[in-house]
Amino acid sequence: MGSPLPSVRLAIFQGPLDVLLRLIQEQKLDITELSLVAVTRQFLAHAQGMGTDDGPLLAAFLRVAAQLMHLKSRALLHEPPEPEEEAAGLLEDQLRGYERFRQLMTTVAAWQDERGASYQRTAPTPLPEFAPPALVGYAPADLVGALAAVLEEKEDDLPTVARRTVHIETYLERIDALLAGRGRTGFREVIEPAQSLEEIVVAFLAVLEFLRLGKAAVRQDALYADIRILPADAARAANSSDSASAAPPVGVAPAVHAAPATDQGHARDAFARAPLEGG
Amino acid sequence: MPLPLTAVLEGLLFVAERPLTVREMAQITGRPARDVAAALAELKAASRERGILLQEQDGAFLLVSHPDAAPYVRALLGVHRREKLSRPALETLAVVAYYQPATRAEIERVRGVNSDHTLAVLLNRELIAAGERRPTPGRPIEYRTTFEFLKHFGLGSLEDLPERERFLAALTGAEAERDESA
Amino acid sequence: MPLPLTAVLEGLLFVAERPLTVREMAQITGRPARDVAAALAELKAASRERGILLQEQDGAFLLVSHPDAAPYVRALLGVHRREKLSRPALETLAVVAYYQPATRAEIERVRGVNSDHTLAVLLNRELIAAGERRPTPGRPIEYRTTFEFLKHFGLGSLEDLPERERFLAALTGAEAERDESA
Repeated sequence: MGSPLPSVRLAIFQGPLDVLLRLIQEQKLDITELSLVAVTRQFLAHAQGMGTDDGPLLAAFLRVAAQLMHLKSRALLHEPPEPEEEAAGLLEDQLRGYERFRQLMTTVAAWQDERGASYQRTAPTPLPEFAPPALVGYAPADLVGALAAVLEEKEDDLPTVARRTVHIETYLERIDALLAGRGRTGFREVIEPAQSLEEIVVAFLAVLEFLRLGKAAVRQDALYADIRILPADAARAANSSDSASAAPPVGVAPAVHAAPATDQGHARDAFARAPLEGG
Repeated sequence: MPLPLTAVLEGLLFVAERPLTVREMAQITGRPARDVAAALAELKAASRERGILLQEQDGAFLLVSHPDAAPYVRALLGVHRREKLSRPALETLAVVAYYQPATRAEIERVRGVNSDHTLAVLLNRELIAAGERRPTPGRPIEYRTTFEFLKHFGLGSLEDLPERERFLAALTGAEAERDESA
Repeated sequence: MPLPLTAVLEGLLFVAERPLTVREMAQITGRPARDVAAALAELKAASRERGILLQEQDGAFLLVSHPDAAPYVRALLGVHRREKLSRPALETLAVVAYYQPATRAEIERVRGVNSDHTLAVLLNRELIAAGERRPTPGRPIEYRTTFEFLKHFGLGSLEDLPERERFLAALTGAEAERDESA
């Protein structure tokens, strides 16, 4: 899945980035001790050393970085441990299994459209000479129960009752639709329907997935500016015809270069507060 | 490979709730009446050795279980009658009981699912009966509960149905909502 | 000449209100279960070119109309095109169908999202049913597809699920990967 991630040298760990993520997920390392700024700096140094237009490498890094950020923000916020603990791993699974599962689901969906249903008989079977034996134990309460069930089910059908689940597929499809519609979009537009921080993280991972698959390119012109998303082919065309312009190379987020040089402590505070403000 | 006409007709007659005329079947299948009649003759000949016979009554056709299987069929229906009603059947019965007279479309609108088969089950058990046709488009059949129904549920009359007013209000409300969302 | 067993069984299945087990049919006909099973296999093979379909799941059998006759049947009954399942519901249903018996945790592991709501929708429509509790920690409920599911898709049995092998490989693959990374 893309280029191998570089190694980092940190106070608490030395080695490849994906190993770092795994150790933290397995709670063998304390995420609160980890400096995300240091990780980012070392990665950028590595990336600049080998040329900055390696899109898949950047996407792979962003994916790991986003998960580290997510884990760290949760650690700092002292969220109660939930089954959601595995969220990062599940998202990863989703991304990996998604293409395969999607193909198969297309088969099933088409199959619902094409195949006919079977029907049972609707005619009663009269046997006049038949003496009906008694039914067993019914009470009027049975009718009340059955009717209450019918009326309750209706309420279950109401969308307001549905718990909102965040599905990465939703955002993959949304980005696809937005790109197909106007040929471009931005991260702010993508997250318009988002209702929680988790949903924004999922949307971000969806953007990364597009990047990883080489189906889109992203640009961010300034710190905190909207992340523009373009289809990969359009971005390539724009780049070759527009090479004289000062636009940064596709796939690089200059916001990272422009990040203020803070020490670890400040960075930690920033991470702790940001989710509260955003959520 | 499309289904042969004999098979299509067999499928139609299998689910039909009443005998079908050649004309009706020609209309539904979009085939000439002559072809339909020929296919029915073929089906009739083939069904002689099967458990399902094709019968002709006053120019209409219906499938029935073979008369030689009648003792077994009777035994099975006896088994069925001693069984508890399935959840869908009980639901359907409750809707008919509180709403009556109720048409199939009304029942399905409240339940939100196809109820053809469960209506047949309730008719089989004589818990409901088909009544008049309603003088509205399509002239749908109206269903009512029977005396058997009152007996089995230990009710003196329909007025003894518990919480009648409340459920009637809820049912008509449910129907209105379904109409809106449809 | 007495009616052959296949014909008797066909007659029984024709009038049955619900799926019949081999045991029930053996009891009613007074024939050994082995003979009944053999006759049913014969009936199944013979029904391939007919307008009816013999469905089977877990040793129970149900006679329904052939799926290819569905457009005509719908025209006859005046039923609308069956209500389509939403994408998430279809996804959950597919996981249960190919994986069964499946627990909620297993379904969510494959789908990667909370599936409470879609499970409730599928249970309401009786496309799946809650079965036994699995004797593992937490004693989770196992879900299986129903005859309603076979009818919805016009399938003879779960073995007729399309691309079964490929799906199963994909599903267990997803789980294996998950276990490794856990």
